Amino acid sequence: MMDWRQERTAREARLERARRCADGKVVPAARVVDLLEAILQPGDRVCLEGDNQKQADCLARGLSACDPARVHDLHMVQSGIVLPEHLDIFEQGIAKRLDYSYSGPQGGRIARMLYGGQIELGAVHTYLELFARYFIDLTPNVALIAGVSADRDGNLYTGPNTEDTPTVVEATAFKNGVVVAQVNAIVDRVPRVDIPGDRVDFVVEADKPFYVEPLFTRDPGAVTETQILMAMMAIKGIYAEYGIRRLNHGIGFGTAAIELLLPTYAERLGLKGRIATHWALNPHPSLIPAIESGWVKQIHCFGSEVGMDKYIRARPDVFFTGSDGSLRSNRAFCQTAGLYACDLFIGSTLQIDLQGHSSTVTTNRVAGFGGAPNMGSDPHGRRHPSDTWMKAGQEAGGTGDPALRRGRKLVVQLVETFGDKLVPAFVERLDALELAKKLDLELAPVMVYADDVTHIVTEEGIANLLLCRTLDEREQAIRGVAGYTDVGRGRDHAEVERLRARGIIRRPEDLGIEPLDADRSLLAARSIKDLVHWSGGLYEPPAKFRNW
Amino acid sequence: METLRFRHATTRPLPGTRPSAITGVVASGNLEVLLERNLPPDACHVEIDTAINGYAEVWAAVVADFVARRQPGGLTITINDGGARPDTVSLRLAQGARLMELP
Amino acid sequence: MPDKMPLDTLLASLFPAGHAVTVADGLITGEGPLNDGRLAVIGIDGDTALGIEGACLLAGRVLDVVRAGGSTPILVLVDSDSQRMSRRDELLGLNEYLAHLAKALLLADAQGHPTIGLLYGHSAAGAFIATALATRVLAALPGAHPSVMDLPSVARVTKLPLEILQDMARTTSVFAPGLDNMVQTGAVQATLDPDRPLGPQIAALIADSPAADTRDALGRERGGRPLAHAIAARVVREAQGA
Amino acid sequence: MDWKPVALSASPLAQSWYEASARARLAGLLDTDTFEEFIGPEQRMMSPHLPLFALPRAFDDGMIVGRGRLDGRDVLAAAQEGRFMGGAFGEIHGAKLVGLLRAALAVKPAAVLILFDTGGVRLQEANAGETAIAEIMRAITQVRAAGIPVIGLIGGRAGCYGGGGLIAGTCVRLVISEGGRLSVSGPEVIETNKGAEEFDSRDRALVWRTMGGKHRRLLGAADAFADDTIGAFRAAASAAIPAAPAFDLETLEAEQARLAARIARFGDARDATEIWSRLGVNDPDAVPGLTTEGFDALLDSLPEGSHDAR
Repeated sequence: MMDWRQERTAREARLERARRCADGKVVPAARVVDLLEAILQPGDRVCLEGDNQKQADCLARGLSACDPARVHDLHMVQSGIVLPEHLDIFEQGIAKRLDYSYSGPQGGRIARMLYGGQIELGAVHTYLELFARYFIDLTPNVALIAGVSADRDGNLYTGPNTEDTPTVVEATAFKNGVVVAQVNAIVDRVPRVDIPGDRVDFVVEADKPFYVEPLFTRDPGAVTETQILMAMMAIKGIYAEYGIRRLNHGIGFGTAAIELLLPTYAERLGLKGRIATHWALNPHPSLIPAIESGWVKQIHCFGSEVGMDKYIRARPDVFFTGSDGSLRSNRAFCQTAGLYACDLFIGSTLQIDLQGHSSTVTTNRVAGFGGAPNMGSDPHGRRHPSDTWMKAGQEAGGTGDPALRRGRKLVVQLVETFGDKLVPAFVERLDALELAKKLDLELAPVMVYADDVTHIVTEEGIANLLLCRTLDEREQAIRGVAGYTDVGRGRDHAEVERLRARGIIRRPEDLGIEPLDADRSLLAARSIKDLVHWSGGLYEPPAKFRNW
Repeated sequence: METLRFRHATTRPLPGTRPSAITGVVASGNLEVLLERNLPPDACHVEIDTAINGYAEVWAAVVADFVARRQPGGLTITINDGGARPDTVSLRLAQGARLMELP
Repeated sequence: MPDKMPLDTLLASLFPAGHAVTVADGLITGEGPLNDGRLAVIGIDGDTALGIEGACLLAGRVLDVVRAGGSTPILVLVDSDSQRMSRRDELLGLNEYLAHLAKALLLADAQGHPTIGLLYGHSAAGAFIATALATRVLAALPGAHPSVMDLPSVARVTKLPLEILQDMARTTSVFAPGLDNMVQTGAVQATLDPDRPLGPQIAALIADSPAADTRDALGRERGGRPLAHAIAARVVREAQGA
Repeated sequence: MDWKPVALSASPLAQSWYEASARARLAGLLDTDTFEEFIGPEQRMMSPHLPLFALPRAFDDGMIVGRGRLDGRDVLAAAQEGRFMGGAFGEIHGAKLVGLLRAALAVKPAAVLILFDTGGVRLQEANAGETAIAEIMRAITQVRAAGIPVIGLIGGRAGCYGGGGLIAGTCVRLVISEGGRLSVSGPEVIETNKGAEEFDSRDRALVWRTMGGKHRRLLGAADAFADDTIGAFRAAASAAIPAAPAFDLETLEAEQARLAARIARFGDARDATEIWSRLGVNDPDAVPGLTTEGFDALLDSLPEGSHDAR
């Protein structure tokens, strides 16, 4: 006789063990370790919610305080490796195997631990990819999540940083898993229900509010003339050229410069309403001047940003907000939106090779991927046309009946030819390959593959890779914008001039841009305080960005 | 510290009559460029004091491109460099040439 | 390095017939006889840091002398730390207090009260500028050790190894701490003889002191500041259209 | 594609003072094309000391001095470049300002303007820098005694620290912007010497509340508050020239009274907001967020006006 309810029975046993720590669903912070030791079994797949921003830090501290004799060999399946505790548990023997997406803040340590064999690595994913596997072969047994508040029935209010929570809960709660939420407060009535209570088994009132990192705040004071020049080229040579309305931006200073040039430079070019109207984007403070100037129709967000809550509440026509007035973000939906409904992704990178593969990996850090590879890839499942998509598809060539040709998503790499300390961004061979060898990875961690990249923008010019017809042309197009790096100086000058004549390489002067006009006075805001003034005082930057 | 000197021939003098100009600031990642109109119209000399050793080839390429593009005949260009990236150097040289061309 | 002369010994040598100089909280105030007249004394003793209260009090004493008229010289005795480094002092505007003390001394000198600094111990940074360096003529006793910053701190800021800095300090006076180096830059005009009575030496300094600021000229002569005097003179010439 | 013509060059007067170079500040501050530099960069009077430390030199040693006109009045002006060696005083840097002040006694300009942007003494030339600061302060009092106002402008990246703060305190009038900082010991220096409990130098709000332009203006440590534009500094500097108080016993006795009263009144205050509150500011916590217009209105509403006691 088959037992079709083994998982369900196991879940009930876990809940039964855990109930002694709880008053109904509510667990005091002091009993977190007891709770986790009661729920967890060796070898469990566990999602310890570590998002891009929001961190279930109280539960993370609890997990790392568990007795490794009772809780061990866990398989962690979570998007972010952000807090020290996320790695401590591997050193302690509590966790053993890891599948994840992003490890920016812990990039150095995770590389050392991978190298030292302390972590058994499944794979480094993109966000959507990991979320997808939650529903196929990496379904969590236990989810440890974070929210702002909950009622005694477990109805959960995530606040503006909803992020990954609905996806994690969906996969866990509906497949016999146990969901534990930490909240900043237990309340009689939550402002809105982001996660219905019947999906949440236990609620822990955390000892302190969960930690959120202001990841998307770029101080306009640090935007350089070179970044402004590149932003001018991107606006004139790509946004205007292709009429890009639907887009996603990376988080670097280059894209911040574009955002800050919309109400000034782009406005003077007469582009308002013709570009940059619909966004998949975190609420970047540097977009405030463009929003206030009427450029932006709407923005869907992966997560929120520290200090933007009041501003977002006051702009419901632009942002997705709940009945309570605050932002509703959702990483999985926004990633999907960025993948399928945006015509352009533009972001920075650290290294580009001669084919156009790009990577943010250095030999000593494993930063993971996050969402950029989803944004920065051409979705083969796309079927709806747009002028931008069709034009790019046309440039990419192809034969046969035009009605059978695909369009192309524009994937733009914005990169200064030299980084800090005169480190060249263009290389013959990616450091990612060294890292893969060193860590014995099957796949080198490539952020954007060469066949997805359509344009490279440097201070020397724009290379349109869609128009390249041979691998050699492609290499010379890349060398032709690689400036004075070894790669750039290794160019075939005659070939580069031929590519320029064909519009494959475009210099600032070809675009009617005088590099000497690239001046900080073009920025709609030159400081964080300017952003506050643009927002009418609604934007409240965190202390590290204030001098007042 | 390293001192580099380059001598180039140009096909024409840089337009304008200003005797000298200065642009930029000596700081980390930045440089100052002093331009003086004191050579025969078909010559351009460039002298660089740089804080970072070992980039002579890059400097040679940057200076050669600038001379080819702007034809700064008649100029002595003296640079104090605080470790600027090549694109910053190009930008300052272009800024300097434009200042010298102002009426 | 010779030991620094204790304040009591110094005052005894300066005023063999007795004096009315007292020290409270490290601040020196009072006066004593000099030649046929009086010598007003202010200063800092015991490696004390100069904060807002101290600067305010000393400045008040200097202005008292000016208000009283006449030509009583003012002696500024200095064995101080740097300015007092605290949040409170800066909150309340330490820069104004130190500048005010310096201005009071400069006003006094301009109004006929010759000011003489006598460095007999340590001094540094803002405290040094506001006191000893704000006088018409600055003398020192052997054992004095002024410094802008000690070498370990210089090493930290310049990121140069301490041993290299110590080597450089032996040949280059322009950055290294110590009395000899401040003499060479011209900041300290004279070194007094501790074995002879100080009164006549101070009186001689007053008699010989130049009305103009000759410190940069001294720096050139002594080699500690090879260019300052010529640069300043050149600016003056160019400003006059030469 | 048919591009609209784009006029990109912003007016020099609209440029940020904080971001502008020393040369750009001078060019915009003075009447157009009136600035004439003394010992210009082509004379290459560079530090003889920095090469010992393998440090790059600047043609002007970070100090630009010369003459020009401000609203038609002849002035002498000096500007520090805060990005070169933190605007610090070295031998040549300092000597140029000493010379300018001595020149003022000879050419009798309507004012001497000092555009501060300095961390204090250049450690590599510490003794020369320290002595130059003393010479500058002495020369300023002589220029002031001759009836020529010496006016300081503070709003640069490096702030006005160390000996620069003492020189500023010697000027007859000070103009400061919100970004300007005026102090002797810098936050890092205090933290290094006394610990982060005494001063957390990374707490930017604390730094500006303690040393920044608004606090200095409210305290009377600066006389005018300017927006962070070259145009605003120009207007404030021009307005400061007439009616500057003399350098005499009366002025210094007034300053003595002013500074003594400050200790009596605020000596026990823990934070700038306490001082502002005692000054009659209703909502001290809102002060840092105020726009220039809001701050000007606040200044107008306070019982204490400006003073002639510096």
